Amino acid sequence: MVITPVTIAFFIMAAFTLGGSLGVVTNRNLFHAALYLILALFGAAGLFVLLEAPFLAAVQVLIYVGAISVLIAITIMVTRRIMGVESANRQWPLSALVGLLLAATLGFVIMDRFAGKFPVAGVPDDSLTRLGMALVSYEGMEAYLVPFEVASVLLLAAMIGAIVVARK
Amino acid sequence: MENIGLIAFLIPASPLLAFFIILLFTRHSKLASDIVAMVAILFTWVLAGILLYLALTTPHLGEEPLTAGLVWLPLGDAVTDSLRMGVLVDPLGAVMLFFVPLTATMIFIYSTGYMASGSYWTEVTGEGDHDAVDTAGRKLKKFDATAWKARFMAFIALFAGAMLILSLADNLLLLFVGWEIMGLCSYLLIGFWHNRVYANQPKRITPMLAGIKAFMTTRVGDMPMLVGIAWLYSFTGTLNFREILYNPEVLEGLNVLAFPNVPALAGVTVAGAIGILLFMGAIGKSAQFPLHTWLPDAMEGPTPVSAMIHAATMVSAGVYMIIRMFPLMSAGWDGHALTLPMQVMASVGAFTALFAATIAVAQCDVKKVLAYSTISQLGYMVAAVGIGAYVAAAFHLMTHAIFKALLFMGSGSIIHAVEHGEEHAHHHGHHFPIDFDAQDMFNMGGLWKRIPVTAWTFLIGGLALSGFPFVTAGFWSKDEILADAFAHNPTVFWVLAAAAFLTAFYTMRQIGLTFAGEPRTHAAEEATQTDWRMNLPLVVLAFFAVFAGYVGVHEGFPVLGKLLGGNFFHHFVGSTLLKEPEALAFSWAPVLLSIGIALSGLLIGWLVYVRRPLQAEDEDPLKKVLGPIYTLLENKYYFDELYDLIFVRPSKWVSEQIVYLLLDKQIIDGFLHFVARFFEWLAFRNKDFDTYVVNGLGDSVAEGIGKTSDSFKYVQSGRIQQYMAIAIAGVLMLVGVFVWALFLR
Amino acid sequence: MDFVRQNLLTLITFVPLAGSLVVLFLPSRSKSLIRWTTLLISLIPLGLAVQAWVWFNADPCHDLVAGACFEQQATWFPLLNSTYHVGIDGISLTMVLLTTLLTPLAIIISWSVDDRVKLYMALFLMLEMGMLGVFVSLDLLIFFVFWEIGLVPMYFLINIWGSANRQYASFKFFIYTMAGSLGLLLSIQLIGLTMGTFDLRELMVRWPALTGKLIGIDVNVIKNVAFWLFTLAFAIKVPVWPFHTWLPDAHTEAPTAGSMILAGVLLKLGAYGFLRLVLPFFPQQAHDFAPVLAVLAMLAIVFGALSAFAQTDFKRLVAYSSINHMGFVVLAIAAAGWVGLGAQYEPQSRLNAIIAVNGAVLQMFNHGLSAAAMFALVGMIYERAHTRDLTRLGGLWPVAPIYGGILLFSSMASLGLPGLNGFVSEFLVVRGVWPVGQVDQNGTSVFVLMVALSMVGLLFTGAYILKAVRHVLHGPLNREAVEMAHGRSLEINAREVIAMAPLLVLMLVIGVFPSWLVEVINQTVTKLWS
Amino acid sequence: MGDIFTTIYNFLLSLLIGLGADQVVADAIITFLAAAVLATCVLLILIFNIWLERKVLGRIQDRIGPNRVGPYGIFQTVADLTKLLTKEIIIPSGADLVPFFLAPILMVASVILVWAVIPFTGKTIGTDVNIGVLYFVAVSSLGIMAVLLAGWSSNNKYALLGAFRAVAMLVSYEVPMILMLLVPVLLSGSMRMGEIAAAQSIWYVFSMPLAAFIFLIAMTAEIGRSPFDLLEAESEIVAGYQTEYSGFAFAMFYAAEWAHAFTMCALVATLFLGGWRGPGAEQYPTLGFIYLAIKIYVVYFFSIWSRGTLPRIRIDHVMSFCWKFLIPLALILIVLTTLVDKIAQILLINRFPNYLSMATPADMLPRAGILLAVNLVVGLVAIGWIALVGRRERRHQTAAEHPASVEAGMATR
Amino acid sequence: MIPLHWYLLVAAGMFALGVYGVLARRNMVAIIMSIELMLNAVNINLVAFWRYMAPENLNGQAFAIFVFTVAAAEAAVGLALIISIYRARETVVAKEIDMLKW
Repeated sequence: MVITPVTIAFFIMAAFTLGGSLGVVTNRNLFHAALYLILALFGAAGLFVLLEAPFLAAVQVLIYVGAISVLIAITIMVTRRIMGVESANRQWPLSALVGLLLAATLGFVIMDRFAGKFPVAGVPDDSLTRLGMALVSYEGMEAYLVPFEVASVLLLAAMIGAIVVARK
Repeated sequence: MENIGLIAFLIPASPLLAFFIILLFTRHSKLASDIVAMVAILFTWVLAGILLYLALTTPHLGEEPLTAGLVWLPLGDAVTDSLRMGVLVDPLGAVMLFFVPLTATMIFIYSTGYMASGSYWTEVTGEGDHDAVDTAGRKLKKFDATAWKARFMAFIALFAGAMLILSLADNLLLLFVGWEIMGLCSYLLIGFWHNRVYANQPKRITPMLAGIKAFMTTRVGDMPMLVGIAWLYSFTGTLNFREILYNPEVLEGLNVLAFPNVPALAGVTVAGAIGILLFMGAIGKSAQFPLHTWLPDAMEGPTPVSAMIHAATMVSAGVYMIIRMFPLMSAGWDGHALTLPMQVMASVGAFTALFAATIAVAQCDVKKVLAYSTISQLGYMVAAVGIGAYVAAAFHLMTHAIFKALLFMGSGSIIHAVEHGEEHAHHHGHHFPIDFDAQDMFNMGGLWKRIPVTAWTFLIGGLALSGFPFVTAGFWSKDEILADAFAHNPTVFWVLAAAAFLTAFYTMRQIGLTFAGEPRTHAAEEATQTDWRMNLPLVVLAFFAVFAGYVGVHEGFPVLGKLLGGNFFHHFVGSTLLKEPEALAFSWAPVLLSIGIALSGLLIGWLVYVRRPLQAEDEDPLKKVLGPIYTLLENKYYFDELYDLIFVRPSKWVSEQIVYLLLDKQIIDGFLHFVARFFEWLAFRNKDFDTYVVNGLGDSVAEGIGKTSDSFKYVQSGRIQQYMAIAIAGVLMLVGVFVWALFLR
Repeated sequence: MDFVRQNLLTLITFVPLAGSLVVLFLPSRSKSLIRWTTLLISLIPLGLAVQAWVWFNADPCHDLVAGACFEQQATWFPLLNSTYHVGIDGISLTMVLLTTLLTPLAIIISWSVDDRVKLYMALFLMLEMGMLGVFVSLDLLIFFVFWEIGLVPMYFLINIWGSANRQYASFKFFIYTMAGSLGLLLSIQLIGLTMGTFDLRELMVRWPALTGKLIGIDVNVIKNVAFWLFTLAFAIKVPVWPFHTWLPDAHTEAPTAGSMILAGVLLKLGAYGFLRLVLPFFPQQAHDFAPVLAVLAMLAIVFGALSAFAQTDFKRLVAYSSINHMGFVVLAIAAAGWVGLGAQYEPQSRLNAIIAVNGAVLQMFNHGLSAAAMFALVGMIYERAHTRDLTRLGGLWPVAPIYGGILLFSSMASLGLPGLNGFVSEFLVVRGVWPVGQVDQNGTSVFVLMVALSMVGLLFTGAYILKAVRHVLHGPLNREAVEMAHGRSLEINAREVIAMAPLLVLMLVIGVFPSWLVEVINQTVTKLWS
Repeated sequence: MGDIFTTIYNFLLSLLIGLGADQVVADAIITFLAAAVLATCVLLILIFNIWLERKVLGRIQDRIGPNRVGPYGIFQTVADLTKLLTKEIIIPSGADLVPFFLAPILMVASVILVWAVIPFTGKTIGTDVNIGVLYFVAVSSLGIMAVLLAGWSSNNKYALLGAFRAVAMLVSYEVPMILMLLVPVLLSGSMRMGEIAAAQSIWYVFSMPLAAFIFLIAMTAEIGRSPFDLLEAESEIVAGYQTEYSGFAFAMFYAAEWAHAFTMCALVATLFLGGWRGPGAEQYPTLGFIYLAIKIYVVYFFSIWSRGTLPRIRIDHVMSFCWKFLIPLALILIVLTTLVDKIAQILLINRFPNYLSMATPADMLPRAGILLAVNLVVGLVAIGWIALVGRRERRHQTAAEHPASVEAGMATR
Repeated sequence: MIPLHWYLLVAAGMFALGVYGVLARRNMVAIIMSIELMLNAVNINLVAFWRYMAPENLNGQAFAIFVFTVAAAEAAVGLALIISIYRARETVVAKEIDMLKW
């Protein structure tokens, strides 16, 4: 195994991700948990960058950090009266077991099937343009117009729904 | 003659229009209604006059009558099969056109006066105030009918319109239309004071019931007539008078056997059968025996106008119809052996004439006497048609209409005067019983001086009715019938002669009881002459009652025959027929006999009732003479009771008990309910099966499942995380299985 | 206008349905809005029907087989070869006119309904759709569908807005009619599946000509059975004695407007079925069984009249009068069946049949007018005096002169007074039926006897009408009735007068000058019998 | 003569490789170095900027401004800075320590990170990622997070309230800003900052003046300057989310704020004013750096100008102005622009074969003219509409406050 | 270069932690955060597979974008629901919202 800046970056990002995730699920202070979430998500964005998907990384930061995390933070602030109670419920051992089992299973499968694979080819230069085209084209190999529109409608519905639910 | 159609259509249209105008717009105002009606009837009269003039100046009116028409019902092939409606003015129609508008106009004038005021007793039910109680315990209240009276003019306008339709109709269906509308009018007018009751006279028929009786009784005759019309129509393909009656081929065609397969009716020809069916209508309308009972009761109508309508005009319609249909009735008549319808008419007519006259003798109601005399006189005419005296019947129809109208109006005038007298007497403090009957002749007497105009005109009318020789119209017409009967059918002649004697007698009895002697009540004492609107028609009609007869004086009659221009009426009306009937040779015997009969009847009446006038509380002298027969006559041979027993009650009983309750309710509905019950029973058995077998099985399974699931229900904690944990654990197990299967094995 | 003309019948039929949906979406609290909306909607089919009348007269099409007016055909049930096929001839047009006329009037009368107005009005419009559908359909299956559709709203109208005994009446009405419909459905299926089509025009030509054996049974036997199943269904609907007992109950218990439509239109469905289906489909059977039908018709006339005479309930009396009047229609149909469709009979006999059927159709129209008017009038007095018991009414004429006049007028139309509409049709029926059978046999026939006997019924028509008029209007005033009105005037109001006026005018117009109507009927009938 | 930045890069690279470093490692070291230099420069230039702003504000408000420390008071800022850095950082009780200190760092970081994608010359750019614009948006959202953290962790209700307010406003104004960011992206067909700058043969401010204007407004709100200086509105919520900060932490907020303003001005200059473009900049890239600096300061001057002259707007007005006017307007503008541009392209492509080309001003002219027309029309309509609405609103307000006078006025009228 | 399974293992760990969080956290906001973690893990997987298995084909990225969309929608609605529930019930503890009705 060769240590390169990329590998270092990967480890840092992986540490961010997993550490952040651990913080999210264990931290008693919910606000801190949210901060850990941001950390984890940053880590994920970093992984995206390492995977040569900068667009997704930017979107990740924009949506998760810029929007969802802010929302979560605000929600936590609005409902802060329950701060400081126990973080986990009574079934946490079971949950932990389930999580571990899951991790084990997944790890087993991954190691069994995907261990040691490397990229087959480089990322094409025009991938971003193609991605944009794919989202608005309705024929060809990469035609995502319909899902795209559905997703738009979903967002609209979610927006209206959120407004309707949360107002009063 | 382009305008003939328009004129003829306008004649009935104008009163009909008045009917609608009054009912729709002016019914709240008596005065306005009077004016509308008067304008309408005068307009009609003028038009009728024009038309009559046209008809009289048309040469050979019989061959070429004035007609106009249009397609009324397009049936089948529109050109040949359609039913046409139109007007026809032939000589017979012209006669109608003469006296119908005349009498109608007089009636209108008279009514405006007669209906000026009035009130009567009506019954009230339930809680509330009342003015009197009669012996039967009915609560009575004075009902002021003033507000109600405007529509009276509407009804008689409708009546006049209908009568004019009937007179001008060129086909049997249109005639029937007028006929039935008059039936409705009679019903409405007889029942005009529908809420009137007679205190202390519970047995006396009320106007409401009288109206229904009139309508239903005539309807009994109308139904066969409708069948007759349908039959005639289907047989000849037309209903037009001219096409049937003026057409020898059609008449010949009608003269075939109607029921060759039915032994009992083997000899009846189609013409005969139709004739009898039509005559049944006339029986009802003209109140011939056995359907005569409605006419006297019709006198419950507003005194005396509607009664006059029934007596003078409407009832004439029946006779008019059989005169009109005479060619059909007499189809196959060779001048000797009477056809079946003629036989029936002759016998029914003659019998009715005598029968009604006998009843009239014992009546004490001033209008009932006249009613029965009307029946009797109509019997004359029917009998005349029956023996083939076509012209004579038409002649008597005309004169009788005039003088009977005069008599009824006179009687109305009398009653009016007595009613006023009663009111006066009431004001002067005399106490009157609530059941005072202003129509009872025994409550009158001595009216000669108090109501002279009425008295004189009534006398003229009475004499005309009795056939007072030479100076009255009735004499001439009645004489012609008697002469015809004398020549052709002695039996009929003697029956009619007997009736004529009785007629003269009861006429004199009526005059005597009414006018002669001293007043028998305060009401009669206080009676005063009524206003001009009621007197004018009397005078006019009295004039015609005297002079109308001179148009039909026999050519052979000494002096007068030549003087009056040779029996104009006979030739004129006779030309209506295909073959003008030959005038009989003049014969003295029937003339003298009829003069003698009339005079003797009058004389006896004078002796009994005028020479020694009755005093108050006196009984009818006839009662002593006739004894139980008087009671029988007074009760009209108990025909009402008889009919009630054999027709009215059974039909009610049958319809209620048999048809409705037994058939509908018990048998049919019972069957239905039985079926329903059966299926219900079946359904319940099925339900039992379901409950105990099917459900039992199902329930036990369900219960088992329920009990089992009871123990599982705690899984349903509502905690989402628990669910998810279980679900994910399950998934993991599955994944584990897969992993084992795919990788480990 | 072209669009209207091409889709005229569809529009006429389904505008009420659309209207009922519209009404359902109105707020239930604004009753006035609902009423007005319903009224305006129901005026649309009327306007279209009048327009249809105009177009029809300009370009008549009296021969259904050759081509009905305003025909429209669309795929509906290809599997069964059933199509949405509509079209009208003179007979249907008359009935459509009657239906579309009566519905708005009934709605005006329904103004006084205050309970669940929205549902009521919606059901009413649906009812109109069902009835119109029956009259315009040229496909047996469509015919049946509409036939049944009409039943449902009526059931609810009676069941929800009826008077005291409404449960029983509505149930009886529904089950009874349903029982008849079952046989109808069975034979419709039989015919349709045998012939491979439900199209009326095709069946009219092909079905009567069918001979031989069918599923191993002689066709004539099948035809006989089918004839009786048809006849039973229609006889119940008309109704013919002895299938009539649902009618007095249903009519008496139904709300006023419901009775109007029930008597005015629904009964005509049965008679229309006879004319449209039974006679063309089963000429031989109609001939064979005509005497039976005639006897039943006569019994309906006589017993209907007698039963009516026996009533003390005003509305029940009027209900029985419907049996009496519809008996004439059936009598004419029986006679026409005897004569038979087609050219094998001589012209005179055909003319009789034509006149009889003319009379029948006209009688249907006339009875629609007069029965609707009578029921409306009964409803008006019931609304005010809260009783229909004739013994508790009386002497109301001076209290309610307008009402009295209208009642008398309608009564006389119902009684068959010449000059008003009823007489014309009754005369035509009597005239048409009387000679039927004579020409062939040269002598008396059962029809002569039936006509003669039905005259007894006609006599009692007079009797019960006068009884009703007497007990309501005439005689001393019954203060009970006035007291039960609780201070409300017994006189009818302007709205009701407006509702009655078209009926009264039509009664008079048809009585005086019927040719405009008879001409349309006559040409169609003449085509049918030639 | 080459580009000065390229020259430095080559020198350093050869130096490091000469020292025995790997190519990759050397690249990484140089990148870090460059980033550090850039960040430092950005922060250092604030010292000048603050002085400049105070001086200009002083002139606008008819005073002299800083004038004691150094010539023309040019060292005033240095003095202030020294004071701030030496002051104690007061930690409020109950504060959440980690976020409390994380917030200013994040705040500064969010601003500095933007500079990574600003093209200084045609060839010099921190990292010319193909999603430059998106990167800017993503990074600037960190600032919002920082505000929230600051507000929350201070355990002070004014701070929290201020944070909420700030977040609401920032999130709101992000919408029109992003929409208007799309305009250069659409026109140039790229999200690369370099390409966007290079595509402006005619500056987008000339072809899309309304878009530039909207962006300017949104930008002003984003950097929390008057008239949108509600983030700290000292008269209402003491000082907003920074209430509890002092000393060095406060200095960082302070610096971040100024840096933010400056950064945004740089962005405007790049996106709408052609960035480094100018006469001769292609041949001599260093010239482009100077052009960029001039343009940034021009925009910055406008920013100061508006700060000095406009009063603060009420928070509800700020929000409704954004949601009810600015966003709809931006939407309409962008949709209309796209539509018209597309239609014009179809119609005019035969007449002007180079319609889509951005190579020379002559090529761009037809397209720029059409877009300008659309912008002007939309702008005029929007102004007319807002004037109408404003007049009605004022009338209602007057009517509510002085009903009598309105009546009287109407009577006299 | 980094082999594929590293990414996958990171994602798997993130996912497993997310699962644990969803199952074990009391606070609903925390549950939502955990869900976000899981979604992100999925995204990492998608992108990693794209990069390593089929960089020519952009389906992996497109899928990731839709996952973002769903995540955003889910967060918006979920948080709105939480606020709404909190207003009505004064609690955001998942365990206490177990009446299975509103």
